[in-house]
Parts: sequence; C-alpha cells; structure tokens
Amino acid sequence: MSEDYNDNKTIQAQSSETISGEGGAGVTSDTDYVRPAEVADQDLYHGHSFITKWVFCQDAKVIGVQYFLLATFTGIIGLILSWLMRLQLGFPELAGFMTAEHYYQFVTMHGMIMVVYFLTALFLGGFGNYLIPLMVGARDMVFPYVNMVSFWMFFVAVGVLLASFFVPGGPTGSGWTLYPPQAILEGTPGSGMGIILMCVSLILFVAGFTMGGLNYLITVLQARTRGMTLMRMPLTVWGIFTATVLAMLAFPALLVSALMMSLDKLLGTSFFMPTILKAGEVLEYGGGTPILFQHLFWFFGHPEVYIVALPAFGIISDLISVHSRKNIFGYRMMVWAIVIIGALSFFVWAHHMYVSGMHPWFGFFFATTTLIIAVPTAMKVYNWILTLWRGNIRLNVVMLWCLGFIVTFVNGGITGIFLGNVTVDVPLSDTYFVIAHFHMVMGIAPLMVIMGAVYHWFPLVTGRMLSEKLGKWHFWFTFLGAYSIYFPMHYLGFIGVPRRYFEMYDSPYVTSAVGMNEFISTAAFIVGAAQFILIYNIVTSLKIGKPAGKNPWQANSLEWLTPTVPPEHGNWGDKLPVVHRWPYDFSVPGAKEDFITQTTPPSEVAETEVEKT
Amino acid sequence: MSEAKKEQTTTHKIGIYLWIWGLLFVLSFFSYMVDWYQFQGLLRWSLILIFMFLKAGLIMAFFMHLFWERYALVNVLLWPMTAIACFVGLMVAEGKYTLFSRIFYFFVGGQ
Amino acid sequence: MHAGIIFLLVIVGSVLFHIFTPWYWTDIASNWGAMDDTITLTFWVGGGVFVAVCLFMVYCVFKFSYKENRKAEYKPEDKKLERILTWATTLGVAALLAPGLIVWNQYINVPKNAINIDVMAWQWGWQYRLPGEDGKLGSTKVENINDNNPFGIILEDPNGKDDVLIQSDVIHLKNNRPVKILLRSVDVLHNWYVPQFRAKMDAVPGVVTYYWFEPNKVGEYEVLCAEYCGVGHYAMRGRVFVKNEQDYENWLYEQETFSDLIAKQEEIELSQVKLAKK
Amino acid sequence: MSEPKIEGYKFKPGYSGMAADTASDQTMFKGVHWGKAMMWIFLLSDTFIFSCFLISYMKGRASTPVEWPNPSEVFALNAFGVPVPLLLIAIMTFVLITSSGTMALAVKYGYERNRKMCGWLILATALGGLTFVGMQAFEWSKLIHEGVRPWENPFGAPQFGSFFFMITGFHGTHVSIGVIFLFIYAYKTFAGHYDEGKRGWFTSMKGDYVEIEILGLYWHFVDLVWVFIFAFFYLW
Repeated sequence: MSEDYNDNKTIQAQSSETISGEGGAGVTSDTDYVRPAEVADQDLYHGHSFITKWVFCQDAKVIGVQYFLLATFTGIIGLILSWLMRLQLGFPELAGFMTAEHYYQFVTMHGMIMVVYFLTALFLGGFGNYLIPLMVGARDMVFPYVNMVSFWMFFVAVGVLLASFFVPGGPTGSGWTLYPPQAILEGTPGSGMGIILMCVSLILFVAGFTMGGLNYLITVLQARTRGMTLMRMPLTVWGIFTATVLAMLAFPALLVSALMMSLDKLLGTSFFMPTILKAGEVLEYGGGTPILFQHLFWFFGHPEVYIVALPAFGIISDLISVHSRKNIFGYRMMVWAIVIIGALSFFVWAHHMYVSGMHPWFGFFFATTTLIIAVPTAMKVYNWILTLWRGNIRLNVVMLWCLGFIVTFVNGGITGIFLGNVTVDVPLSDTYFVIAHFHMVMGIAPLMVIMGAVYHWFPLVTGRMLSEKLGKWHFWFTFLGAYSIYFPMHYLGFIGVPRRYFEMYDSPYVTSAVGMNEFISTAAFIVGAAQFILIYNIVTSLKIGKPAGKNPWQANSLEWLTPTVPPEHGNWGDKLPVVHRWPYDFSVPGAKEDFITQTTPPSEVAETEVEKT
Repeated sequence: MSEAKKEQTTTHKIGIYLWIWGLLFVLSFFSYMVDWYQFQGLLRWSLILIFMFLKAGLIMAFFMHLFWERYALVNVLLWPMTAIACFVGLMVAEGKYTLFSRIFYFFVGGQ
Repeated sequence: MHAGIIFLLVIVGSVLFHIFTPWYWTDIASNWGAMDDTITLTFWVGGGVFVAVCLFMVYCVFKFSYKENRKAEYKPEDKKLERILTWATTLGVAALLAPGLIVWNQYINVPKNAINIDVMAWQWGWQYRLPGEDGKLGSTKVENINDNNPFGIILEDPNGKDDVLIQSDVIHLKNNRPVKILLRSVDVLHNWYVPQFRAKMDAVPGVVTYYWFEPNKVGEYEVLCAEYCGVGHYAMRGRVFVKNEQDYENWLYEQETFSDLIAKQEEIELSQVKLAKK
Repeated sequence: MSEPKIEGYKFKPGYSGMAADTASDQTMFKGVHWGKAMMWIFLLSDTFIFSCFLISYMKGRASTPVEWPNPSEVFALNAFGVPVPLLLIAIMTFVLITSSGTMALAVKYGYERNRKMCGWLILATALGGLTFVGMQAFEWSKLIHEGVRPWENPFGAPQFGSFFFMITGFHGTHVSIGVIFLFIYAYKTFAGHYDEGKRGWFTSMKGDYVEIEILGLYWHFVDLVWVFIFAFFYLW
C-alpha cells in the first residue's frame, strides 16, 4: 500500500484515465490510491563472485551493458569495413590490395553486422535490457537466467560470424540480403564455409534473441509496477516493446530462410535453386524458386527495419521531451503510431522486390500499404517538432543529437516515399539512391539516437557526466560528415550508378561522379574517426567526469528515481515505486519546479493543473 | 520468479476433456476418410480445411484453455495470424504466377 | 544559438546543392517520361515537406532555446491540430501514390506491337535472341544449352528455327518501336538495366520475367547489371544501339538465325567426318 | 484459466474486459503466470516458424511444373497384403492426439494437486510422444529405403523429399524436446518438487504446478502443428 494512502487531497483536473477507483470499489474519492500488487515481489539471484556478478550475470543492467559493449565492438568492425569500401570507391589507386572478392565480402559483412549485430543488438539487447526494467519499475527482467543465456548466445553468434573471416574462402560476399542462388554458388566470394557460418550465426542470433525478446515482452506486459499502465509508459519502452514484438514474429522467417539455404548448400536440396548452368555444366539442382527466398527474407527484412527504427523513435521522443522541458506532444497518437507502424510492417515487405520479377500485380498492393505507413510516420515527425514548439529547449549535446536525428530522419523518410512508390522505385532501385536512403534513415538517424541516448543515460549507468565540449565536437563532425556523405549520394543514384559496383570503369555518365566519390570517401573517413572522440570521452569521463548525482536532467521517468545512482541489482531497494502519472509532466502550470516525477502522488502537487495522468 | 497467487486456479470437470478428446478422434478419423474415399477437387480441399481448423480450434480452445482465457490474451495471440493469412494469400498468387510463367515460357513458348 | 545557424545552413545548402548540382539524371531515351514526372512530383512534395519541417525546427531552436525564467507550454494534446495534420498528410500521400499506380499499370501491360527480345544473362555476360519472320521465339530449356545451341532452344519447336541469335553483348533496337524484354538467366539473379531507359527488372533463373519500353532516341547506351550477381557483377556490361528503321533492318539482315547456325555446324561436322575418313 | 481473484480489481467480461485489462496497471494478462505468458508468446513465435515452413512448402509445390508425388500412395503401408493409404500416418495422428489428451488431464490433476495421477499421466504422455518419434523414425527409414532423399526421389518433384524431411524433421525435433522435458517433469512431479516449491536446477525458480500447464501448452502446440502438417502434407 502506498505510504500516501491516508492523504485525502484531490487534484483539480482529472481525466477519466486515472486508474484510481477503476477497480477498487469504495475508494474512488482517494486520488492517491493505487491498488495493491498483484504478484509477490520477485526473488532474485544475487551473484557474489566476479563470474556471477560480471560475466554470467543475471542482472539485466549488466546484461544490457554487455550487449552494448559487444554490439559496439562488432559495430567498430563494421565501421572499419566501411572505410575499406570507401577507400576502394573514392581512391581505388590507394586500394591496390583490395580485389573485387574482398570488396564484396566487406560490403556483405558491413551490412549484416550493422543491421543485425550492431543496431538490433544495441537497441533491443543493450537499451532494452538496461531500460525496460527500470522504466516500468520492475526489479529485473522476469526470467533473469534466460536473459543471461540470451546474451551468451549472442556472444557465440558474433564469434561464429567473426570466425568466418578466417575460414578458407573468407566470409560470404553475397550482399547482406544473401540472395540465392549466387550466395551458395561458385563465383561469389565465401560461397563455401562463409555462407554456412553466416547462416549458423544468424540462427544462433535468432535463438538467442528469442530468449531475450520473451523477457522484454513479458516484463513489459506482466511485471510493471503499481500504477504503471501501458499508457503511462515512456515512449522508449513502447518503442522497444513494439520492436521486440516485431522481432519475435519476423525473425522466424529469417531462421527458416537461413535453414533452407544451408540445406540447399549442404544437402543439395533445391528449395531456392532452379536448374542452373554453371561453366557449361548443369548443376544438380532443379525446380526451386529464388524469389521464395526473397519473400521470406523481406518478410523478416522489412520488420527488421522497424526493429531498428521503432526503439529509435521511442528514445528520441523521450530525449526531446526531457530536454525541451515540455511534454511530448500527442502522446496517445505517438503510441498508436508506433503500434500501427509495427503492425503494418508485416504487410509491406515486397516493396523491396518491385523489380525482382515477382507477380506484377503485387506492385499495386505493396505500394499502397507502404505509403499508408508514411502517414503515422509523418505524424511522429510532426509531434517531435511540435514538442519543440513553445518548449524551453536546452541546446545541450543530447538535444543536438535529437535535432540531427530529425533532419536526417525526415530526409531519409522522404526518400523512402520515392522508393516505396512502385513506379518511382523502378529507375532508382538497385542504385546508390537506395544506399543513400537506407543509410540516412536506418543508419545515421538511429545512430544519432544511440549517441543521444549514450549522452543522456551515461550519467545513470556510470554516475558521471560525459564532457559536453567533446560531445559537441563529436556531434558536429558526425552530423555534418554523415549528412555530406549521404545527401550527395542520392544524386549518384539519380545518374543511375548501380549498387555493389567494385569499380565503375569509364562509363560515360559516371566519370563526372569521380570527384563526388572522393569527397564522400573523405567525409566517411572523418566521420568514422570522429567516433573515437566518443570512446575517448567515455574512457576519460569514467574517471574524471563530473559526478552526476541523482536525476541530472530533471527527468520524470522511473529510471532516474532509483535510491542509488547507478542503480543496484534489484533496482529499487526495499520498496517498489508506485506510479501516479505519465512521464511527461514537464512545466505544468502551478508546479514549483518544471517537472513532476512519475512517483509524485497527486496530493503533493494538488495545486497544479495536470491534464493527463 | 514471482509466485502467482495460487488459490484462484479452478479446474474443469473431467467430462469436458474426455468429450473433446473423443471429438478429436472422430475428426481425425473423418479427415482420414477424406483420403480413404479419394475425394478430389474443391470438395477435398474444403473437407481437409474444415476438419483441420475444427481440430486446431478444439485443441487450442479446450486443451490449451484458450476458451477460458481472458480476451486480452486471446486477441494478442490471434491477431498476428492476419500477417500469416496475408503471407499465405500472396504466396498462393505468387506460386500460381511462377507456375504460369514456367509453363508459358518454357513449354508453350511464350506466345 | 550557433547550432541553429548551422542547421539552417545545412538546409539552405541542401536546396542549393539540388539547384546547382551537375549530377542529375541522364537524358531520357525511352517512353518512360512518366517515371521522371512521378519522381519530380515526389521531389517537389517531399522536398517541400523536408524544408518546411527543418525550417520549423530551426525556428523553434532560435525562438525557444533555454531561458532561466521561461516556462514551456503545457499542452499534452491538440486533437484538432492532429486531425488536420493527419488528413493533410493522407491527402498528400494519396496524391503521390495515385500517379505511381497508374504508371505501374502501364509498366506491366505490354503493348501489342512490342518486339519480343530474349535477353539471356549468365555470369557474367549477356546475349540476345530476336524472333524471326514468324514473330515468335522458340521455347528454351537450360539443359539444352551447349556450344551448338547457345540459347538452349528446343529443337523440336518450329518457332525456334528462324530465331535471330546475337551472341554478343551488343544489341540494336529500332527507334520508336516498343520492345518487350524477356529476361532469362541460366545461373543467378541479374538485371538488364540501361539508365537512360529508366526501366529495369531482375532476371531470375527458373522463370522468365519481363518489362517493356519504347526507345525514342537514336544513340549508343551502356547496359549495366543492376542486381548483384557475384564477383564479376561490376564488369557485366553491354551496349545498346538505338537505330533508325533502315539501319536497324540492315543490321538485322546480317545476323545469323538458328537454322543458319545448325546448318553451319552440320557442315563443320561433315568436314570433320570427311577429314577423319581420309 | 478462469477468473482469478485480484485484490482491488474487478473483472469485466468480453471486449470491455479486454479494454479494462489492457488499460490497467501491473499486468495485461490478469492472473496469468509469467512463465505461462512467456510460453504463449514463444508459441506465437514458433507458429510463425512453422507457418513459414508450410508457406514455403506451398509455394514450392505450387510452382513446380513437375508432378508432385501422391502422398496417399507414397505413405501407404501394406497391412495383411493390402496397401492401406496413410496407415502409419493415421496411427501416428491417433497416438499424438492420445498423448495430448493425457497431457490435458495431467494439467487438470496437477492443479488439483493430485501428485500421483499427474505424474502417471505425464509419463503416459511421454510414452505417447516416444512412440510417435519411433514411428516417425520408422517412416523415415522406410522412405529412405525406397530411395527418397532430400535432393531427389523416384516419385516426382525433388522438392517433395526436401520439404518432407525438413518439416517433419523440425516437428520431430519439437516432439523429441517435448519428450525429454516430459520425462524430467514426470520425475519432478513424482519427487514432489511442485508441491514443495523446490527450486529448479538451472534457473533456480521455485517449482509450481503451473509449470505442468506450461509444458502442456508446448505439448498441445506440437499436436496442433501436426494437425496442419497432416492436412497439408499428407492429405493435399
């Protein structure tokens, strides 16, 4: 029972959404009443040795950090690969050591690492593990043991992935989409062990992720603290939650396609393999359809885009709201937009396949569903900028990342309308326009969010602030650099330069692009190098950063309200928090301060004019 | 791990389980008969699907207790099936199109 | 405050880049001007939204950046504004979608007078086959492909005998006459793509895919493979010449038909047999 | 299971109840054990796996111009010198449904805290599952003996064998995992772990009879998948 149970003050404005009195008969007059806990307090395993505390640890926060570090490590490998690719594209004379095989292997591994092993793992495994229990007021994830296994499965998956660099033939070079038949045929680099290890690694990743995903979902659905309704959750949790739902339903398709392709490779089945003539000989395949793989892959692949984007949407909403000292505009619509985007993402997959030779009529269906998604997405953008409107914007590093996100995301979103609309896609698909689009919208934009989130939550995780000054340098290098990589790249696509070209030779309409390629490559080197500013910042701030203290950003949501900073295992000390309001009560008229935390009972701020609770 | 409060779990009469069990046997027998009598065409398809969905429905509703669960859970479990339905529908069209283009171009000659 | 200025410069720079860019699409050489139009339309609408949103953001940064004594507005929801924005966006999106669907309908429906061209792709090259006087292509089978029958034409098919075989990556097209590109691959995915024609489609092994266009500008163009097909992907080029009717007919006349090829091979075999006998 | 009692929360029926449950705090699935909710969501994910398998099968079968082997003949078995179509498959179906029934009863007796009855029924279920796996092994060896391979078969389209071995193999793996857990749970039931709330071996969660229901959900799901495989693979 809440300690404020006997306090009988009322608040002035009260929407019908307050849960007080919703089920509790006879106590409706008491606004601070929150009904008692449904389930007993979670009993947790507390590690004692170094191994159980930091290695095989069951604490979601440690697991989150483990995910974060490992994902970042693979991300840095992906970054280095992208440097090598850009070296070839911009300054081929300096990249003499690189053959076309190498180039395609780098392209493939860069794509796969960044999409799956970096972004997905970082958002869901990293931020999800750290933030979900804290933000919904749980002691830990509901199945800590399974959660731990999830991370170690991911660890093994990364190991297998990296091992493929060292097998004969090298890693697979079939593009991150792994389209058969070429993925498993001679003529594509790494079509031997490379592709097999890639499939194995993906299957392991999916298995591990399923374990983690079950945890996130059940924690959000079944382990919220008292008073925490779904409509009082921070949008971060909504984004990660919906993305996890998508992952749970989309990864099966990836698992199945990876399994079937491994069987094609290892057993000689013909799921995806039609009759093939190779070097004058007919191979022992026949009757399969490569397009089936594409359908399966994109049935996973499109939700995967939103698995990366939705947590970014959620996190950015929280960051913008906190740092412009204003409630997020249209919270309900934001939630519904996330849910609708998530649901629709299962009905749009073949817009990646307009020119794949599938049934021509599908173009009508998928163009329509795809453009429908544009509406809720646009609403989210409007709500972000309307949150800035009449706010009190702190132009700190976190806010800069948010603004950078809005610019890059809107840019990438608009080019998405080009590619989603079936006819417009025909000339642009498979060109650099596509590369520019998806890097802008699911590379740079989520990266901006990650960086913003790192600067925002670093004080919570470590108890120290990151340096603002270094942060600003980091931001401007990254934002301006990344923008100048990908904005001009669209125009290469307009010219018609196809993707995945190791070299353009002297095609008449691309010779003019040489200068641009050099410029883009230079920018890419600078942006990549700028990331080491962050690493330096993190390392030094761990030691000499300003101590953060409690709630340094004056935020409302539960993660800042733990008894200790950084939070300990079990998060909440003796007593779980009791939630009385949504997390966006900033600048409420009549309040003494410009924020009212979620745990503040109505009676304490009785004089304010709260609209939504 | 939490312990849900235990006292509330009521169980159902054994009769209902036996009934459903019997019904499942009968339905399985019927669907076997579809093959035994070699029904063909639309009749075969509709019979197969009817028996299949009846059996699946019975197992989910009673053996898996979905019939007694609250709508919140039931809806969460059943709505995602629309994505599967869409996938199935489109792949039926795609399969037919692939077969058509193979026969049309490789056997008929594409004229 | 300098942050707002830099963001403003980024927006202005983007617009200026677009206006003064020397990199833009190649001159169109086919009937798909409608595709360019849809792109242009999307560009204006989308670009307008981009600029408007970003300028609004920059304005907010200037106008509402942190002041100690200011309190932000407290307004969780504004139903009316949200409704207006939703409907306006829906309308805009529908306006972009409709022309797209109309042009797609043209794209997948081939005009009756189109010449069929069988484009056969392999790792890593192209070759072409045109119907002979009967206007029909013979059926093919991958298993039949060998040195004597480079296209795998089924020998029993009477339509195949007069097919014109072009065993080179250079193809000539007749100006102002629609062509239906029938794409066929013997190994992996390819995509026969000429930027100036705008159109493209994957060649998928195991099936035949198609698209059509009508070249309308005489000249020479480069063919690119636009679907990743292995390590030689970037080198898989070809050339297209669009020619006037007379030049085209002259070129076509010089090409070899399938029956020519068979006859030639039989001759060679005969001479070899003779040689062996001697 | 049916309405639990929750202090301070009034249950409403039907869709208004769904709205109220969803809008309430703490839990969305009222009274549903965490483990059970997890198993449901896992099964939802698994449903997508099997759906993808079956959709691929459907697409593969629909788009091959080569004749598809007639399952009615391929899976026929000689009984008393007469070929009976799908005989083994029919028996397998009956075995699996039987084991599903015993599992359902085991759950019931588990909740009634009838340790002995529950244990024996789980054991019966496990034996049913084992029989099923055995018969599947027999069927596989018979087909392999007849020359059916994942990459070819003497009856028609080569995809027949690929899809058959892959899908039934994946299902069989599920059954086998289920059987292993059934034996473990049978032991735990007899040993009284669920009565005492003894902590699990790995996860150190306290034992409870709800675990029988969770396992039951999995087992029924395996049966459910078989219903679809039976319809699409053997009857189509």
